[in-house]
Amino acid sequence: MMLYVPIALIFIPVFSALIIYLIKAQSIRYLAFVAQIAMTVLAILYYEAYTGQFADTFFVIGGWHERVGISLINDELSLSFVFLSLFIWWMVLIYTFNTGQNHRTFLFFLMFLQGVFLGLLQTNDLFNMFVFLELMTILVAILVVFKKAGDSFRAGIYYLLLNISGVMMFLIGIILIYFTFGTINVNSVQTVIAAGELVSGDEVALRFAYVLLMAGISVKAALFPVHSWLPKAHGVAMSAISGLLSGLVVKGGLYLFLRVNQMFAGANIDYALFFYIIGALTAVIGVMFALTQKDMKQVLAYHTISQVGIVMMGLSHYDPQTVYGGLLHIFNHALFKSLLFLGAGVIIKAYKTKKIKEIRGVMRTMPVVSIFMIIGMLSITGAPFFNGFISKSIIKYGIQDSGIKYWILFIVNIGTATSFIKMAQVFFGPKPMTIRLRSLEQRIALMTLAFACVVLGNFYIPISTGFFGVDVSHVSVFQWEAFFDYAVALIIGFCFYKLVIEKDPLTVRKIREFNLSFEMSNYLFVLYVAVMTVYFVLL
Amino acid sequence: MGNLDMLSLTAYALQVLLIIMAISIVVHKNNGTIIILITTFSLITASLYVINKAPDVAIAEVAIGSAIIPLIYVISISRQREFIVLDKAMDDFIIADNAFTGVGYVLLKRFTDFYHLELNICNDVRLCSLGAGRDQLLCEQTNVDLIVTKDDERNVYILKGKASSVLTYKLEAMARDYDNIEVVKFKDRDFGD
Amino acid sequence: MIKQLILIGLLGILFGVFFVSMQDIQELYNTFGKDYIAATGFADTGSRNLVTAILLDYRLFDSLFEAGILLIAVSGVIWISKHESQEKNAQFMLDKFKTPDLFVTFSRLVYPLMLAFGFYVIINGHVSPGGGFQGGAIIATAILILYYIDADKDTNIALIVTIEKILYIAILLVASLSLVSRGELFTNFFVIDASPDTKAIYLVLLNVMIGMKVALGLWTIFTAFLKEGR
Amino acid sequence: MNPLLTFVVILIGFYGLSTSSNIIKSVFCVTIIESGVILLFLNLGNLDGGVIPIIGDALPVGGIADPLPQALMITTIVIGSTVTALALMLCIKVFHHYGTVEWAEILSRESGK
Repeated sequence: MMLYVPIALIFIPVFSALIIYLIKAQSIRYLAFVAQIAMTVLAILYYEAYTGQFADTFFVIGGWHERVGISLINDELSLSFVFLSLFIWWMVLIYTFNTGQNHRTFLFFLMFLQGVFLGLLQTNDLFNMFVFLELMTILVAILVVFKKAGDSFRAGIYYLLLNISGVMMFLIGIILIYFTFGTINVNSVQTVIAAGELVSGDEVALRFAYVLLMAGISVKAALFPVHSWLPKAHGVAMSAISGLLSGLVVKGGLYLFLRVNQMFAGANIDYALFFYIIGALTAVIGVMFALTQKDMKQVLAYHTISQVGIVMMGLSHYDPQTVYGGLLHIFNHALFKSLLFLGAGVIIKAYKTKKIKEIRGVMRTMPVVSIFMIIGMLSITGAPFFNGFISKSIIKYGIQDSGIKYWILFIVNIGTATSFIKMAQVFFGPKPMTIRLRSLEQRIALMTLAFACVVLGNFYIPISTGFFGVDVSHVSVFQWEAFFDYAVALIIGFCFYKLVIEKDPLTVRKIREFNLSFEMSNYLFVLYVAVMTVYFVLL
Repeated sequence: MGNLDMLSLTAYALQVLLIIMAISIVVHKNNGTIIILITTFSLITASLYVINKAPDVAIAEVAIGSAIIPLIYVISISRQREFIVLDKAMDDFIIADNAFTGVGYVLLKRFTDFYHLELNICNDVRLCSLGAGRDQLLCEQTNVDLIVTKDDERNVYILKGKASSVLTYKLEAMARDYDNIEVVKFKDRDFGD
Repeated sequence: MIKQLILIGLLGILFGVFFVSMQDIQELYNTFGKDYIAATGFADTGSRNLVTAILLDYRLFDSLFEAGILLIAVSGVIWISKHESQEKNAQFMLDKFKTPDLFVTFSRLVYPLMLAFGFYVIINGHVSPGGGFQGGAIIATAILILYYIDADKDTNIALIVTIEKILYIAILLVASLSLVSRGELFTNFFVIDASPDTKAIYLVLLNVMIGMKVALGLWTIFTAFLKEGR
Repeated sequence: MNPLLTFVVILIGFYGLSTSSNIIKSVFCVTIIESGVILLFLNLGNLDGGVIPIIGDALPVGGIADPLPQALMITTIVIGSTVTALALMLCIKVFHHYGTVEWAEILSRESGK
C-alpha cells in the first residue's frame, strides 16, 4: 500500500484545491490544513517504511512496462525535498491564513502548486518532468501577478516568456534522449548509459542533449546569465509568495540539476569546473546587485541569486562531502530566506513602504518580529550557531585547497554581510508611529522558521547522520577560526558599507539602474547555451 | 516510387516555406500582418504534421493553432490599441451639438490618431456615480486609461491618468496649449502586499 | 549590427552541433518504444489509434495534468481579467460590432456541421485520428462562431468554470476507478483480457469527458478575452 | 534532411526572441519555437518511414510512425496554447498599465513612480 503514497502526495493537494475553488464558503479554507495534515502523516509513514530498496520505491503507474509507462521513484534526495516542501507550505499556509480577501482563489493556486511541485520531485519520466515544469511556470506566473497591481504584470510576463523559452530547450533535449534510448524513463536511461553498451557517452547527440537539458534547468534555477527574471518576479510578488518562490520553487531547478547529473553519471561529462564558474559568477553578480538596491524585497531577491550561486559552488564537485554541503545549503537557504521574506512582509505591511531608508525603528514597534528577522539575518550571513554557517563551512572545507575558490566565497560573504548591515538599520531609530499589527498566525510561522534555523545550526550532526548518513562532525562551531572569519567579514563589510555604499557613488547608482532588457536576456541565454555547447560537446 | 518522391518533395517545399514564414514573422513590424502570417504558419505546420504521419496532432493544431489562437491574438492586439476614456463630466466637453465636436473630443482624437490608438469613450452611469475618491482605484483595477472630470469652481476639466503609463505623459505634453485642461497623474500605490 | 551577426554565429554553432548529432541519431536510432507499442498497444488498451492508446492508457498521468494545465490557465485568465469594481455593463459610445450579413448566414450554416464534426472526432477517437483534446478544440471553435452570429451573446462564465472543475474531478475519479476494479492506478478499469469492444467503453467515456472539459475551457478563455474591459 | 530544416525554424524563433523589442512579437516567437519543436519531434518519429499509427488486426508491412511523440506533442500543443492565452492576457494588462508594449519602455519605468 505504501507504493501509492507518492500518488497520494500529488493528488491530495490537487483535489483539495479543486474543492476549495468549488465550494463558496469561507470555512472551506480549513480543508487546506486537513489536506496538509494528511500529507504530512502519509509522508512520515512512508519514510518510516522506507528501506532504500529500489523495488519498494519504484512505482510504474498503470502497471505497464517500465520503459513505456510513467514511473515515480523516491530516494533520500527526493524524500528530503518532499519534507522540506511540506514544511515550507505549512508555514506559508499559516502565514497567509488571515490575510487577503480572495483567499479561496489564492489557496486554489497555492495548493495546486504544491501538488505539482511534489510531482516534479518524485517523477521518473522526462516528459512528465516537462509537463510539471510548464505547469509550475504557469502557476508561478499567475501567483506573481496575483495582486494585480503595480509592476506585477511586467514581472509576470517577463517571467513567463523567459522561462517558457528555457523549458523549450529542455524539450529539445528530451527529443534527443528519446530517439537515442527509445525511452524517456530517467532510470532506464541512467542504466543504459552506465552499462556503456548502446552508447559510449561520447556521442555528440548525448552531450548536446545534456547541454539542452541543463540550459532549461539553468533558467529555472536562475543561474548567472539568465537570472534576470528572479529579482523582478520575487521582488514584486506578495511577500508570502516571494518567500515560497525564493525558498523553494527556485530549488526545483537545483534539484533537477542533481537528478540530470545522476542520469548522465556514466557518460564521463566533466561538469564540475564549468558549473563552479557559473555558480561563482552567479554568487558575485547577485551580491553585487544586492548591495546597490534600496528596496527591501529587491535586496532579498538578489540575495536569493547569490545564495543559489553558493549552492551551485557546492554542488559542482565530485566529492560527496562538498555536494552535501551544497545540498544542506539548499535546505538552510529555504528556511532563512522564507523567514526573511515573510518577516519583511510583516514590516512592509506595517510601514506601507518597501524603501529601506524610510523604515526605521522596527525594534520598538515590532520587537518579536525583529528578533526573528535578526535570526534570519545571522543565518544568511553565516554566523556560528545558525544554520547558514554549517553549510557554508562544509562548502568551505571542500574548496579549501584552491585559493581562488576560497576567496570568491569569502568575497561573497563580505558582500552578504555588508548588505545585511545596511538592512539592519531598519531595526534602529525612533519609533515612528503606534502601529501594532497583532497577527498570531504570522508570528507562529516566523517563530517556527526561526526555531528551525537555530535547531539546524546546533544539531546538524545527528540530523545529517540520521537522514542522509553523512558524517559532518569535522565541522565544529567551537573553533576560534570560525568566529574570527565571521568577525572579519562583518568588520570589512561594515567598513565597506560606511566608506562606499552609504555615500551612493555614481557606480553604485549605475549598477542599481542597470536593467537587463528582455531581448538581451534571451541573447545571453543563447550565448550561454552556445558556450555550454562549445565546452561540453566540442572541447 | 513517383508517388513517394512527390510526397517528400512537397515536404521539402513546405519546410522551406515554413522557414520563409518564420523569417517574415520575425522581421515584420506590423502586428496585424503577423497574425495573417502566423495563421499561415500554423496551417503549413499542420500539413507537415500530416505528411509526417501524425493526423492526430494535425487536427489539434488546426483547431487550436489556426482557429482559436489567432482569434485571441486579434482580440488582444485590438485591445492594445484602445484608449479607454471614462467621461464623468458628461457635458459639452466631449459631445457638443449632439455630435462628437467638443473641445476634449478633438484633443483626444488628435492624440489617439497621432499615436495610432483607437479612442473609446465610456460613460456608464454606475461607474460615473462613484465618488472622486475612488477614481484612482477605478483606474488601477479596470482598463480605464483616462478619467475626465470637471472642477466647477475653476471651470477646469481635469484628466486623470496613471503615472505609470507613458501615454499620460504624452497627453500632458499635448494638452499644455489648452488653458482649461489639466492633467493629473495617479501615483502607484504599491505596498508589496 | 555586430550584435546580430554574433547572434547568428552563436545560432550557427548550435546548428552545427545539431547537424552532427543528427548523424549520431541516425546511427543510434532506438525504436524500442515504437516497437513495443506497435506490438502490444491494441491488445493492451483496445484502441486501434495508438496515439489515443498512449494518451488515455499508457500515459494517462500526463494527460490528467495536461487537462490540469488548461484548468489552471482558465482560472488564471479569469482571475487576471476580473475587476473588483462593477463595470460589467459599461456602455461604449464608439463600439461598433457589426458582422456582415453574408458572414452571419454562412456561420449559421457551418455551426451545426462543426459541432457534429467535433462530436464525431471525440467519439471515434479510438479508431480514427482524433480524440478528446482535438474534438474539444473543434467544438470550442464551433461555439466561437456563435459570437459572429450574435456579438452581444451573454455567457455565464462562472457556471461554465464550475462545470469544468467538476468535469475535471470526474475525469480524475474515472481514471482512478481502475484501482478498485483491477488494482492498477490510472488505466482502463476493465480487466486487461477484456475484449476490445468492452475496453472501448472506457475510451469513449474518457474521451467525451476530456472533450467537454477542453471545449468548456477554451470557450471560457475566449469569452474572458472578448469581455475583457467590457 | 527534414529535421535540420525544422531546427532552423526553432533557431529563427530564438533569433526573434533575442531581437524583438515588442511583447507581442516575443509571444509570436515563442509560438514559432513551439511549433518548430513539435515538428522536430514528429520528423524524427517518422525517420524510418511507415504509416499512420492506426492499426487494423495485423501490423502494417512497412511499420508505423512512432506514436509516442505524437501523443506527447498533443500535450505540448495544449500547453502552448494555454501559455499563449495567458501571455496575451498579461499583455493587455501591461498595455493599460504602462501605455506601451515595448520591452525597453516598460522595463525602464521605475517602480512605484
